[in-house]
Amino acid sequence: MDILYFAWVRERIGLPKERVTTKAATVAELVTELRAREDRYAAAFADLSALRVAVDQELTDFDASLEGAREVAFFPPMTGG
Amino acid sequence: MDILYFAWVRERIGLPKERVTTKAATVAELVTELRAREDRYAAAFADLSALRVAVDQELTDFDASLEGAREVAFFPPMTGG
Amino acid sequence: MRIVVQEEPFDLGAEAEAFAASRSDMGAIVTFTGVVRDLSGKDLEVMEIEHYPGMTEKAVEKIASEAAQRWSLGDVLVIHRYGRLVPGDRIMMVATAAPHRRDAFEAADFLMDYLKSRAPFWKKEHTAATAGWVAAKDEDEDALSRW
Amino acid sequence: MRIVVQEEPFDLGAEAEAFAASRSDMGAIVTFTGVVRDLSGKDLEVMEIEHYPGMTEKAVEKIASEAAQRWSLGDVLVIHRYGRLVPGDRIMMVATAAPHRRDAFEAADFLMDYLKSRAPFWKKEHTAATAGWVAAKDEDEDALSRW
Repeated sequence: MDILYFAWVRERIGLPKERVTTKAATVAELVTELRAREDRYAAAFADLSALRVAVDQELTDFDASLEGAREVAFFPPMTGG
Repeated sequence: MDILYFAWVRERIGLPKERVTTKAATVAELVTELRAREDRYAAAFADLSALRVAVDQELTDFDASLEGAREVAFFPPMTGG
Repeated sequence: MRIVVQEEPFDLGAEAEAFAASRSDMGAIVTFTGVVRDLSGKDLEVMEIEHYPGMTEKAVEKIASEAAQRWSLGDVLVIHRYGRLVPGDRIMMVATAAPHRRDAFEAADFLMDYLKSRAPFWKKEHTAATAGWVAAKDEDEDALSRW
Repeated sequence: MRIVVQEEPFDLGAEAEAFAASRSDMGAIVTFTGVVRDLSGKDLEVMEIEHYPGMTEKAVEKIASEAAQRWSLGDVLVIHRYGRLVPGDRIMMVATAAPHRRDAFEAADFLMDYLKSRAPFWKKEHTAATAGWVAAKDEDEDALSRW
């Protein structure tokens, strides 16, 4: 599964994209795995209310299932327009 | 005093502008004078709710004073834009 | 603030570009353009627009000044044509520039509502067979109470 | 419906003109243009706009389709840039064409509210001394509840 990071999440973790192998069933479980990896991940995922998540390029929430997911992206609230 | 007519008021009365000498103190008094002139005036001024009036190029109402007025215009509700 | 009342066509693209270029310190620019169309479905050939020279310019300036007082605006443009137009012709445009988008949107919306009912223009529709003055709509008068 | 996500500048005048010309049967055309400006007053040098290629196009299309469902529209245009912009540069524009002006205004306003909070763009402000991500505003999220 590809994991993408944008804006300050990308900067804090230090990379825009990585491939992970996971058995996480939901986004929340994936976040728990990522947090446990290294301090920079723990820091990036410290406050989920400051984060948004997209699964296969569709905005969703942290309860979302990862079944069949190929791409998960984490980023701060969007500031388009 | 110049009196101007626009849109169907102009068409009904049959002229765009005329100069009148009047002692009318208000627009309403002027309308009474005009109505008494000829049928085409009576027809144009039959229903005041269908008309608007401007005195010296400022939209106003039929109670408005004509003191010092140089130009009075009668027309239907506007349809700009 | 620029107010133009003219018979000639205007160039929407050039006007929008020039308006936006004049104030690069404004974050939001809204334009509205009105186009002649056959609303009645009776084969409109000509839309004749009559106006009240002298009063028109004053009335439009008053409306634009009112908008500039109510909202934080950097600039306002109003162009309104008169004369004989055909379907597809652009009748008029307004443009607003503001630091914030809500001001730009609301001011443009306000300008349109007021130009519709408070600027001395009258429209007459000509088809091959008939000609008739467009009646003001109650909803256009009611729209003013939004502000 | 046309959606453009690009790094290059766009030509506001040409886009507005082409959009209006494509649908002469629409009575009302609204455009909104967003311009980079120094909101913070700290001498903005560069506004860097990051986006999520692939998702951006989908998200914008979804927003535009939603607008087309809610309002009676003849056409919708959305152009949004990414990359490094400087104050005065135009970031994005939307245009709506509709038979009636209220639809054109509301749809453009709706598009802006949703592009602001639901399209995957992020802004970073660079001054000579600092760089920082622009925080989303509560009021931008709250604006969605208007629709």
